Amino acid sequence: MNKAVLEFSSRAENVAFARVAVAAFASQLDFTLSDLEEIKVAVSEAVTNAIVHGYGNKPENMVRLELTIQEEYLEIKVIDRGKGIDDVAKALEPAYSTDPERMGLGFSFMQSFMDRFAVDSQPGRGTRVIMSRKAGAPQKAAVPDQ
Amino acid sequence: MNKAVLEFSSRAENVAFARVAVAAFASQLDFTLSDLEEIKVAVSEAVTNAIVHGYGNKPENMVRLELTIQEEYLEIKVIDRGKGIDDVAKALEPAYSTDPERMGLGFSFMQSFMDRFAVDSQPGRGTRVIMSRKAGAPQKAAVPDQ
Amino acid sequence: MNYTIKKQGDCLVVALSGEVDVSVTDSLREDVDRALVNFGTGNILFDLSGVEFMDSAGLGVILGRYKKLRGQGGNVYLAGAKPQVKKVLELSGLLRLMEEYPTAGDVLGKIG
Amino acid sequence: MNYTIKKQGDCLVVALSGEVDVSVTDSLREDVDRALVNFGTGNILFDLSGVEFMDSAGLGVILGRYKKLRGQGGNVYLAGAKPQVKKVLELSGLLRLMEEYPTAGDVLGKIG
Ligand SMILES: Nc1ncnc2c1ncn2[C@@H]1O[C@H](COP(=O)(O)OP(=O)(O)O)[C@@H](O)[C@H]1O
Ligand SMILES: Nc1ncnc2c1ncn2[C@@H]1O[C@H](COP(=O)(O)OP(=O)(O)O)[C@@H](O)[C@H]1O
Repeated sequence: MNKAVLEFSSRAENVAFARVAVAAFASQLDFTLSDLEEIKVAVSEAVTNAIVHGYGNKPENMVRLELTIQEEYLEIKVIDRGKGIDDVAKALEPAYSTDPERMGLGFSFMQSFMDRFAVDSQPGRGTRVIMSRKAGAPQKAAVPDQ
Repeated sequence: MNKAVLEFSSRAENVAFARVAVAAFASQLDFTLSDLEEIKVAVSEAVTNAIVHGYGNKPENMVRLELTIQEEYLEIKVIDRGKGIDDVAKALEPAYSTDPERMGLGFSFMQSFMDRFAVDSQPGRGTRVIMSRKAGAPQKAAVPDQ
Repeated sequence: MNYTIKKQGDCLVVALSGEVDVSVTDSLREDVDRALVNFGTGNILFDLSGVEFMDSAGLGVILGRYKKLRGQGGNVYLAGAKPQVKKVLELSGLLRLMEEYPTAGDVLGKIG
Repeated sequence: MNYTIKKQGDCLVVALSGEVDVSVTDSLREDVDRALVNFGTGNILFDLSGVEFMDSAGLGVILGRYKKLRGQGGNVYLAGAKPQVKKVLELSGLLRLMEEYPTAGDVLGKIG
């Protein structure tokens, strides 16, 4: 088993840092370049949500990523201690967003690009997204079934 | 100010992960590609030391990196809770190594490639290497003066 | 991430390159909207040939401009997306709203 | 990181590529030492043209082979180092011990 934890300021410029770091860690498994691109999108969405929604773009908070490689599986947890989600089922609906300039597709992309996906959120306490992907596994259907 | 913390298992395959992650974080400053290559060498040496010397290659321990960007400075702390260094002055001598297959140049490279460098170690408790580099600063002399 | 915005015919050509994520979308959105006003054009062509990464924040800028221009009778075209970018364009449904071409030249040839 | 080891004339050609750090040096050292015995050669040429990164762990493998072969009257040659690799070779002092050439062909032409 191989573990890594990343914690970083909730600044938009760290979204790219998180993507690159996760891809570098993930590349210890037998992922294709196309797999790594998909994992980067999922990470980008989850980390952006923590910064934008969880912390309302305030830069002095910390976003935490916990990465685990076990056998052929990469597990990624994205954790914030921000405002949390009142209605998780509603938040998971494709095209639902509380921000008019956003697509409401972040959670859909995470579900499309990862094999397993779960959200655990408590209003006022924060949000934890847990996703995992098997190296070499076929991509799931393009339309998320949540 | 921008902060990031990385913690990962003391496994040799994570040295590359640490290099890539630090370079991705550092690239927010105005470093040249050649600067980033030098920073990667310094990180590689410090993290390798933590794994090889600090933890005696046992994979179940954690290496910690603390990264800070403040104005034009990148600061990197590499921390292990391993066996520590009995005689730091001796360890810093170029070509001194306690391992016959190694060069004894790790600390020299860190000093050559970074602007500031310090080691803080307690036998039995661990080692902390603190180094920083200014973006755009000229490289120091090739021969370390420690 | 870099971008250039220029006018060709009645089209604003927005050429993006690098990684399009939340760190650039605010300034991109503002600059495109300001250029639409300044140049008084009715269409936008997003040239994506230099884009290495795009997530839903980038798609949001494109969709936002599309909604705005359609309300005024204009249109948004996409060109040059690499496979990884095409994947998120498809998955998002944007390709059901907008036409996507292999190169920016194809679009300008068609609407020019 | 990948490497290939083959014999050309009285020289073991070790072609390295990618990133040479502590994650590969143990197996590299063992494979080179085994090949020295199996092929019965007296010299090594490290072809570094494919190396993108090398730290002191990689340099240690080169220096270790140099010490071993010099004791037996053999030699170690280096070829094709990129600027970032050349920098650590220089700084380490290895270039004061060993000859470095632009390409592997230059070395084989000279000693072959
Ligand atoms: N980490 C989070 N903290 C608080 N709210 C969140 C978080 N992540 C998602 N949400 C809520 O869930 C909604 C849907 O998220 P998502 O599908 O990623 O779409 P988008 O980010 O485009 O709005 C968001 O609009 C937001 O209200
Ligand atoms: N993190 C550490 N924990 C314990 N000992 C260390 C650590 N880092 C360095 N040392 C000691 O200092 C010596 C010199 O280190 P260095 O200059 O990096 O050379 P090398 O790693 O090639 O031996 C090492 O051989 C080791 O004895």
